[in-house]
Amino acid sequence: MSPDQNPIVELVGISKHYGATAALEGVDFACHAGEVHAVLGENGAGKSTLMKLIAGVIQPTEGQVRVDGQPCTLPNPAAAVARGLVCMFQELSLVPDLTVLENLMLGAPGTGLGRLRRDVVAPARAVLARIDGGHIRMSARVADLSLAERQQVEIAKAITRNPRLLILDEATSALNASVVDKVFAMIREETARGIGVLFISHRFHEIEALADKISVFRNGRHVDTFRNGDYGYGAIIGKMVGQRIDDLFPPKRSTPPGDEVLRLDGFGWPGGIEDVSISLRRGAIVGLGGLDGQGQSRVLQGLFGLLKGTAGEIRIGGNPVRIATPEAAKSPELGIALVPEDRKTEALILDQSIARNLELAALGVPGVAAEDPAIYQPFTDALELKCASLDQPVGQLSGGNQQKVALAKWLALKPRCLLLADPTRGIDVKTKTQIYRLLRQLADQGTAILLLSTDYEEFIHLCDETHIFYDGRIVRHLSGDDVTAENILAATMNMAVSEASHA
Amino acid sequence: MPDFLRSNRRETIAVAVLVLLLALYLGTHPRGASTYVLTIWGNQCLILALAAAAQFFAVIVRGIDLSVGAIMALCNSLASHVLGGTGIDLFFGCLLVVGAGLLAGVVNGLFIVFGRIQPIVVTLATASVLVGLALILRPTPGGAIDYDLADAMTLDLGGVPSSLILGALVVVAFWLPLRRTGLGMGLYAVGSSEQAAFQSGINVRLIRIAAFGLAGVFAALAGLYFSFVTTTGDAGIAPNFTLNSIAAVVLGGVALRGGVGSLIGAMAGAFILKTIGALMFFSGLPPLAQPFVEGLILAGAISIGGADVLRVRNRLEVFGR
Amino acid sequence: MTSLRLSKPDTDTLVPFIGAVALILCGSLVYPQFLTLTYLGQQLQISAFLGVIAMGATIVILLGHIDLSVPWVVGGAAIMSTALVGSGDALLGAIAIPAALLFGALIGVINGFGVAIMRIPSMVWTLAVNSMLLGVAVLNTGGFNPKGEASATMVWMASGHLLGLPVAFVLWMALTAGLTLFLGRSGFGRYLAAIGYNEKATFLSGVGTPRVIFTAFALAGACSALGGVLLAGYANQAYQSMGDPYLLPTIAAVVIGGTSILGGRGGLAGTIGGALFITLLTSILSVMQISNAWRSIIFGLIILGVLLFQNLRRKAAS
Amino acid sequence: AETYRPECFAAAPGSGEISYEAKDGPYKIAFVNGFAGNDWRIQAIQSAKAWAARPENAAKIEDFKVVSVGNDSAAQIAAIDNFIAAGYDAVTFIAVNPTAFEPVIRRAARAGTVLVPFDNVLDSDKVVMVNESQIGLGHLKAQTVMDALGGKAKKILMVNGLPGNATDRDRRVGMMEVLGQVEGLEIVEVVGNWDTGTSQKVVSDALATHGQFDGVVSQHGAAGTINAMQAAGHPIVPMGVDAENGVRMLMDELNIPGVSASQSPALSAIALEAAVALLEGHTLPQNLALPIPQVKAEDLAPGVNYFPDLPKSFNTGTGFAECFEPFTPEELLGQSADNN
Ligand SMILES: Nc1ncnc2c1ncn2[C@@H]1O[C@H](COP(=O)(O)OP(=O)(O)OP(=O)(O)O)[C@@H](O)[C@H]1O
Ligand SMILES: Nc1ncnc2c1ncn2[C@@H]1O[C@H](COP(=O)(O)OP(=O)(O)OP(=O)(O)O)[C@@H](O)[C@H]1O
Ligand SMILES: [Mg+2]
Ligand SMILES: [Mg+2]
Repeated sequence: MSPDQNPIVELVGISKHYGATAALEGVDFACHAGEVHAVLGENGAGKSTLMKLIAGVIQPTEGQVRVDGQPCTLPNPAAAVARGLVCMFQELSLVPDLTVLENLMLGAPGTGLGRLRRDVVAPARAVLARIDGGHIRMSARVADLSLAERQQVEIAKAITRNPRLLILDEATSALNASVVDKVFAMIREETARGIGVLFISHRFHEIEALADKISVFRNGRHVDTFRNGDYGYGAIIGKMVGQRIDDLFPPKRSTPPGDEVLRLDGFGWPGGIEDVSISLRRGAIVGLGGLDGQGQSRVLQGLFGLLKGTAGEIRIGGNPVRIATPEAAKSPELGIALVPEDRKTEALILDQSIARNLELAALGVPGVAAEDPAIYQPFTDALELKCASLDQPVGQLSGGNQQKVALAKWLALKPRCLLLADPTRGIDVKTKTQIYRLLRQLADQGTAILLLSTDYEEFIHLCDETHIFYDGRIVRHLSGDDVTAENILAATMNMAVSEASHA
Repeated sequence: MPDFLRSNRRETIAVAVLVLLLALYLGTHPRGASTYVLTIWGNQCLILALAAAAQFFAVIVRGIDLSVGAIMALCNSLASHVLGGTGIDLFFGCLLVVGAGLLAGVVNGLFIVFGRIQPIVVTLATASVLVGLALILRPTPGGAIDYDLADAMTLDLGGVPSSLILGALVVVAFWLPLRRTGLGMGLYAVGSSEQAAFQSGINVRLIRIAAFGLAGVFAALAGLYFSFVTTTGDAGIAPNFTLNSIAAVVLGGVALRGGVGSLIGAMAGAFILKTIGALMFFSGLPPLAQPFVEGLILAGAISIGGADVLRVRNRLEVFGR
Repeated sequence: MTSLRLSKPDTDTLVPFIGAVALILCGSLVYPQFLTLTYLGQQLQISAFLGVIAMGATIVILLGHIDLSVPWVVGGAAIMSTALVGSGDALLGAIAIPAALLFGALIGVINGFGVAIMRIPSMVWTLAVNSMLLGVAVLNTGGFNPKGEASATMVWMASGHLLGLPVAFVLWMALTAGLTLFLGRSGFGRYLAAIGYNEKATFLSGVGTPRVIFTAFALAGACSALGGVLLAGYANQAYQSMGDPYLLPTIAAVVIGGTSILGGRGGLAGTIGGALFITLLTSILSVMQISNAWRSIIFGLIILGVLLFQNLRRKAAS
Repeated sequence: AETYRPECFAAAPGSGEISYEAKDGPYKIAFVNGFAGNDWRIQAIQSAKAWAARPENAAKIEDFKVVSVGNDSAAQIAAIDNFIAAGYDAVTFIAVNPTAFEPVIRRAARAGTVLVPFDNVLDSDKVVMVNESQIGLGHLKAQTVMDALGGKAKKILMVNGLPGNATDRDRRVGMMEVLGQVEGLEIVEVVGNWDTGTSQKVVSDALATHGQFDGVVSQHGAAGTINAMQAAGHPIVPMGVDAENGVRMLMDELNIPGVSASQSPALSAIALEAAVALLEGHTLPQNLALPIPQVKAEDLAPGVNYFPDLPKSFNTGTGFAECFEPFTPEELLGQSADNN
């Protein structure tokens, strides 16, 4: 099929206002069959809002939506799905307490309130198998899956709904590079069969690899649409953020790290991690890598007092300590802070205002004026938090801006040791550079940082050293020139070890 | 089947506790296990089981229904007026009673969905209205239910108590098929994550109204069965059943935060609760000590379901369970 | 960059106050006596009993929980305080009130244990605690029950007047003010709301959430117990099940006062209005001499009406 | 020993008679109570236990069980059925719902179990029922008050009990029999739910809005009624009140004219007495009307018909002299919980 026939969906003069906030303003936009159309924009640019409009989740304040050239309203997601507009949301649409199977059957086209059909299972299995999700059992409860597994299921669910237009709103943000490749291969096949794809990601290399066409949004306005390759990286970033960004990463530190702040010796936890030893020095940024669920996040949880019955020893400033609760962890004696992975349920209180969220961790900590906005301002400014006012509920912020609040809330405590679980997931390029600078700056000021990431670039360009996890153990410790993409990927698959044993 | 046991763990515990308590009850009963004893036991258990079923439908969509007892009272009072006739009259009488429950439940649902008021508060208020209506129908206890119908419903069929047959019927003919429909799954989805359910294309409003409608229907059935057991109408029965129905669903492993549990568990919870009470009959405990021991066993039974939090090794796992 | 401000007080809070005034004005068309100081003073006094209990309930509801052990904490505290006074021992008599409050707080701790540690839904755990308390009270009357009597202090607290205002009302206001101050100053109030919205995120913010839950239930228990002491002073005696009529009205008062039953949003100020409104509504319906059935129906409808009004207004505002 | 005293079993007007075939003792008897959480019910349980503990009764009883089933008539039916199933000779009970027992009576008759409902009795003529006349109780209070007022009054306050309850209905009927005859009388009714605190609140409201009354008739919870009147500075007027210890203390202390009368919890013991008499083959009136234990205000005497050393919620009606030596407070309260 040729891309220049009638668009599947066309938006004409669309605006979406939330009170005084204009999430979208006078947007004209179209997407066609047979092509991957990427949507770029910084956090809060209105990308998710656009997708929600097309998916029938929200209604435009102004303007017209046309499907196959016909003006129509999409009052709810069911109506959108009935027209072949299927969305994978940034906030996943899987029901946590139901099994994978039940989620696949739920709301499948043509089901209604009547009998559920199991004929979605076979195609879904096939999709899962293709994207490294073959191990996910149909009878597993979604709540027990990792974020990455959930994204895989979500992809399978979307594809089995026979979309004509498939919308992926940061649908691969928690997936590893190798899985992402497989997802892309599949998406390519789908477009070859004539479906359209709308794709949002903050990972530029993903856009580059996948998109046929790119649209850039800024502050709720549609800035430009062009074919992939028409402009270089710098120019696109320029369109996106209105300025040039030359270096994503700040220069690495020149001075050697200082005294040991934190030391893990033979750290273990039944069924999760085993014999993990890590040393963290003042001013160092240490990466924790590996496939999803290999124990990296358990280490962070253990350090933050969330695990019971851990083995081994934790030393802070040389003294053995027992960290029983997050409350103890954040106390000035220990000075540990954790920015958790799941901002919606773990990091933030969505119904409360930004101000209240910022204060929550600092309240009651001796020597911190929690209720003084000035202590957060350097961080919210540095991260360019985009909000109507600090009284705005956090839930109303765009995904990336929520993440900024989650970061600022802990940074203001000036922790001695900062534990970060994938802090740049869903963050736009510009903000990413700012986060990287901020982290480097904190490290230079003496904070020790443990950074869990799914983006290996961060290990290469930001971290001083990196531990790669596999099956609950550290299989590789990389530092200096060893930190290369190949080494990281190999260690991630535990290749080095298996090759060694074959030899 | 590790996944089956895992996702039905709480129901399994509930059934195990029930079997234990029943064994204890039959063991202390001078007459022992017999159709007669099981019939008596089943009758009073089924009333609460139906009330618990009503509560289940409210709870599964992350609601709570404080009008369960009030709907029962209304339906019981209504039944005592319309179930005195014969044959076809009785049939339509039952239909009318169930219809009244459905109506009450749907009204609850409409207030919740369109009035945007929390279920617990809506039903707190409608309960007051419904009890008022029941009092208009039955200012003092009275009226009569057709004895033949009542006997058919409360005695036994070939040695098997009618109550247990009816309870099994609810499960086999209604619940198990319902679980395989979009409605049944939608109930869980809405209760577990409204957002996800909505984005999956589910009509959240309709499901929620349907849930409270079903709650109304089952409360009506509970009121109806209460009428068969007591053969009379009484507007004053409300307070007793509402809170007990909540305790029952929790005992049966239904999570009050919605989306988790099954009707079977809820009904088993009701049987547990009533069996605890029945244990007192021949326990030989001093009469004034009985209420305390009853409360103690109740607290114990509830704690069993919660005891596995003590085994949780990741502190985050205790939240939202 | 906008600066931090305290968020504006919720206008929901005003609704029950306006409702209460409207009730009196409408009622006074039939009974002009409603506008007398006697009647109004009496309503302030009586709503203080509900108000003190509802004050504790508000704290627990803010937390996203509910306390169904109110009836027998009220009853138990009343029985305990009168029993201590009635023992005739001056020392026991003197500690009657603190002992009752301590009893309430202790039950609160038990409630908190089930909720915070055992993670049992408060709605059932506190119900079970309530039935155990009933059991203990029943068991206790089986033995020698000392003659019960309210002390002069208790009677004064419940029925006395201070500067023309009922002492009970003054006490209620003072406690609400004190508690509000405590909630605001200590950060405890913040934690309550945060837990009410999202306990996991609060815990991960390094808040000792179990401690907050324990404290909240203990405070609520003490408030219920104080309610029991006041009621014993008012009736000049204690009796079994004297707390029963307070459970549902308490919840209604809190909710009418603008506190979300799901936790997080709301506060003590609204509960004052809620308690006044519920007390007045009950009283006016009682005086109006309508049949019970209709009283119950009208009560339910008015509550529904107020809630509908509040919610639809809130929707329109957003 | 012979404990049967015919004078105990006075028939209500128009009552028939009932007898069963005599059985040899000792008997298995059960008392199935409803709700246990109020003072009256607890005292009823204590009275039953005290009766069974007296040697002359203990000798006739092989097994005596007391259970409380809560406010659930279905559970009460189940409990009674259980005792029938277990071969008990007699079951006494306070009906949660007095109209719900027709089928149970049939089953009991088939099994040869004697049922003796008391207090909240049934609408039935097939079993012996033990009660005071509720209509008579209402009548007595209203009549005493009207007599004290010389038959003339403008405004009377009536404090009713629990709505929807047959006992409340009957007592009110009894009061209205008297008050309805009084010409030009305004009757202000409030609902006190048989609860002291509730009575106190509603009476306070009634006083504030209706001013003074010439007399007051109050069901259970009259201590609250009197407190409210005291607080409002209401003058002492004739009252018909219940028989809680605290009420009698107030009545005596304040010199309130009128009568204190109430349902006695010791009815539970009379029901047992009747059950044994029936099992021994005696013929009893179907509808037993126990004399209403009453004390005129002028006859109140501490230590005799009220007890300053006992809890105010203690019920002074500790027995019926016609039937057996009334229980002493010590016998009731000392009745420890663990000598089943
Ligand atoms: N419910 C809402 N109420 C108020 N404002 C909202 C609401 N939802 C979104 N917004 C605002 O609309 C704007 C666009 O948000 P949107 O979620 O579309 O951003 P986005 O481009 O997807 O950003 P991100 O990359 O961070 O996900 C933001 O400023 C956001 O704060
Ligand atoms: N994010 C969401 N999650 C779950 N359900 C949603 C969501 N957004 C909307 N809905 C559902 O979509 C429907 C419409 O919601 P919306 O808030 O737009 O209603 P509305 O048109 O403002 O309501 P009303 O008709 O009462 O004025 C409701 O069933 C609502 O529950
Ligand atoms: Mg977005
Ligand atoms: Mg985003």
